[in-house]
Amino acid sequence: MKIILPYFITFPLLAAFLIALLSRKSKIAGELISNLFTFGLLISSWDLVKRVYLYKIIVYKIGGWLPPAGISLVADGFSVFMLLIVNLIAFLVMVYSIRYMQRYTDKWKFYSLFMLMLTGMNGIILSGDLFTIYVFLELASIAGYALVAFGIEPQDLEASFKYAIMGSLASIFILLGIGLLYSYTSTLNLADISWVLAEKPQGFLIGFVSVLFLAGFGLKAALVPFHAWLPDAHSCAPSPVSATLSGVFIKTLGIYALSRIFFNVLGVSGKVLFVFMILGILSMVIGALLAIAQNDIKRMFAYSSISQVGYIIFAFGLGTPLAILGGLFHLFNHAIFKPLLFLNAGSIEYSTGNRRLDKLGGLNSKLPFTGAMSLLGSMSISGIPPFGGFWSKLIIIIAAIQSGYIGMAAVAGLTSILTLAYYLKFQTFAFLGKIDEGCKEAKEVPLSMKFSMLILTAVCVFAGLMLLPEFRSFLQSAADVLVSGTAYKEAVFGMIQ
Amino acid sequence: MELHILLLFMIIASLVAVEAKDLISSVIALSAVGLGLCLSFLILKAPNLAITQLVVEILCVIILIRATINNDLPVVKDGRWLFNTISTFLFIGCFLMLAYFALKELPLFGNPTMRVSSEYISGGLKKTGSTNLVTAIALNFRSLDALTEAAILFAAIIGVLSITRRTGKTHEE
Amino acid sequence: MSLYFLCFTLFCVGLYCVLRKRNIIKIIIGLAIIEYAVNLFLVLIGYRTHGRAPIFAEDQVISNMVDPLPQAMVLTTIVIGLAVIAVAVSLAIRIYEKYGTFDITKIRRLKG
Amino acid sequence: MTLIVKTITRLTVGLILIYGIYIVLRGHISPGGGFAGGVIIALSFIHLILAFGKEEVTRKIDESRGVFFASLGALIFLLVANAGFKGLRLAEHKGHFKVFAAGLIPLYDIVISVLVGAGLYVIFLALALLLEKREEK
Repeated sequence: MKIILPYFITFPLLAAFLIALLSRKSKIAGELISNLFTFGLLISSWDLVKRVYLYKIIVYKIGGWLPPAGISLVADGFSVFMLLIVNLIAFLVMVYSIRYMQRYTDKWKFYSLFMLMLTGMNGIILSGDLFTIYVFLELASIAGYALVAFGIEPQDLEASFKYAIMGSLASIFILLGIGLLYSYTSTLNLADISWVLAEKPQGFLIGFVSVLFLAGFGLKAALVPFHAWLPDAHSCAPSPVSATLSGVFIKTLGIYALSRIFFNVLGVSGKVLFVFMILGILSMVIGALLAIAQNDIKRMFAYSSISQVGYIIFAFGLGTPLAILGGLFHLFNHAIFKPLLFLNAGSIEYSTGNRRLDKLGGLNSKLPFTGAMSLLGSMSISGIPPFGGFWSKLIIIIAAIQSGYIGMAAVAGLTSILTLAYYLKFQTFAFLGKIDEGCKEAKEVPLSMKFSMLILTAVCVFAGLMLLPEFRSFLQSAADVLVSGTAYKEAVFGMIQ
Repeated sequence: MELHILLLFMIIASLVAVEAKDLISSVIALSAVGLGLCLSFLILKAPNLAITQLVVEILCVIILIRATINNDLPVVKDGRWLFNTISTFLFIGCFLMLAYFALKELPLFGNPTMRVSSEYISGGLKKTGSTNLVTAIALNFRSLDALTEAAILFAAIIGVLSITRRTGKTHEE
Repeated sequence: MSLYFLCFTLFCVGLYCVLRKRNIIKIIIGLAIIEYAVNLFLVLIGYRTHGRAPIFAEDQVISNMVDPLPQAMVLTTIVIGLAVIAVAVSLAIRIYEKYGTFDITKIRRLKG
Repeated sequence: MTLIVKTITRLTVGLILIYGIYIVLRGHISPGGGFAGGVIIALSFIHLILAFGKEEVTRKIDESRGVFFASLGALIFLLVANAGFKGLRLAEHKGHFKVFAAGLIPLYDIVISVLVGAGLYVIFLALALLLEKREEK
């Protein structure tokens, strides 16, 4: 029963090494292996969701060593929630890249790096050890730096360099925090750290470590004072990579790691929650304001990511069970519609060779399928009623009002209107109106690219159903982990003994 | 005491590396910092790390010198130079002050708590058979870290290869 | 305590270099200095006064070893530092090839 | 490079290589291990490139063969590690100070050294090729 946990790490690694090994022999090894393995991972993560539903929490001891000495992998409601999203997006993106990546040289390097990045994300999600989280974080980041520069245009290199410097700085802050925490508690296991901290007084040191973690993971999640790298990196990367980076990468490296450490290990105090809330509001508003002025489609989506991540962090900062549920639901929704929109942008670029709004127009006649998909995606992200995006934003706003932050709830509502405004701008300039001279020869995209967009749109349209009592347990069990706070340690140790 | 002298030497060498006017000197000053680090690992009873640090240092310096040879270093100052420098110093000052108060709460230097590590020391040889405890921990107790470390190196190899490709796309738009 | 503080000072020298220098290679050098400082810090917190290296010897019982766990961690972080520097240097060389300069203020095609 | 450099390189390169292998094989007994030894092995090849120029060396081991060795090393490492995760034990309790002791650790060290040696050689080769291309312009 526990045996499938390490496969989420070793399988993508195996795929990455095999692709590199077979690259000299076969031309299609990259596409074939990566699609097969990501599909297998998707199936097994669905299987894991069902198992965790039965057993609540699953712990795997690597090498059979008991946790404080050895490393343990932990799968609880929150982990499998993230794991399913990450592997779903990875599979769909891989299907999309079969045709999209044909314009690039040396595709096997792309597939190999992508699988390494996936390993990093899966590892962060499953790891129950602080230092292992750091190592997987570096794996994902280094693969990410190389993937952003995959097109090796001058802008790509510049964006990648900026990202590499900022990202390494963030990792080093995290490592420094881990060092301080290790010296204080003399253990690295998350649950064990939580035990030791419960017995020791919470002094100034924990505050300093919190600041370091907040800066490090905040940089990875692109919260507003630390957001400068995101628009460049996410707009310059090839579209499948942007979809992964924006859809799941910043959430795994930033939000998941941040909330796991703060909620389950260090324990949240009122001060930390207040900082979360302020960072969330700032990201929300500034991201949306900057997005309106953009002319490049992918840059607009990248700023929009900052704004939507702000919603999630704001909801976590409210700290009530309802708010956390809303935040996780918004995380789910954003992980679905942002990859969808980036894949749409990729399709537009694939057909017209252009992604500047002033050079596009009237694409609805040439790309009817992409147009319809992006319309649904834009409606969901800007909170039009029947879609998932509306419900998650509504829950967050209701939770804010319940907690007495009426002003902030109003700001969140107004930001949603701003979001509507810039997605209207995107729709009008790209798909409606008179057809531009440059897009006369545009053709509809191939079937494999349509397939990914279709699946994402379907999930996006029916996401609202997740709130129904029958399907709610998936979301609820993830929220319960965060709400239960430092009871995480009892759950993990109860499972070990 | 010798550690204090070594650390002061490293700080001075790193200041030289930061402020040197041409790149070759600053790379060489960096290698001096690395050598100081290697010596302090030896004094701190970490011979494993001293060897690794020494060879990695050699490789880094070779790569950096190959990269910087025949290249110029422009010294530019713009209008906001003073403002930026002052704000950076303020930030670093705040950071150091906070760090000073935080470091006071750590166990004193030379007295680690060793809650988990005592387990490795008492049972490590019997359980893993490795005389070198650092290797035992890195490759047996925490072998997932070693696997990820290998994956990171692999990612760096593929990453460098993909960045150094001649052309990125097969045909130009 | 004073050693910890000196180590943090080294960290800050590197931080200053990354934040304030314009030359790409200098920024990479700053990153390397920061890596060194953090590695040293990790080993410092594991040091035990009059401790022995964590390697057993034949016909001797050694009980006062220094903490081996931070050393195992640093073994990993040294590799990570090397990987980051290799990727950053290759990016820097490519940027020099495309833009003809190492000056970060002149490398500005991305705006807005 | 000059004749002096080439002659001395010829004499020392073998010694460096053997020292690297020594460090790899004694990783569980004395300081050292797969990573440090692998870097030394890579450095011995880099030494050859620096002295003789890349044409001489890349005739024997070119970039794609380096990638092949690196991925082979990584793949075997993954398989060994997977066995280790499941708790495979190989006579850890006997012969503590011998080369072939300590269960899987010597095996780990050897495959890591293949990965690191081949990988760092490839990284250096890629960067050196890039620089030479630039100097030609």
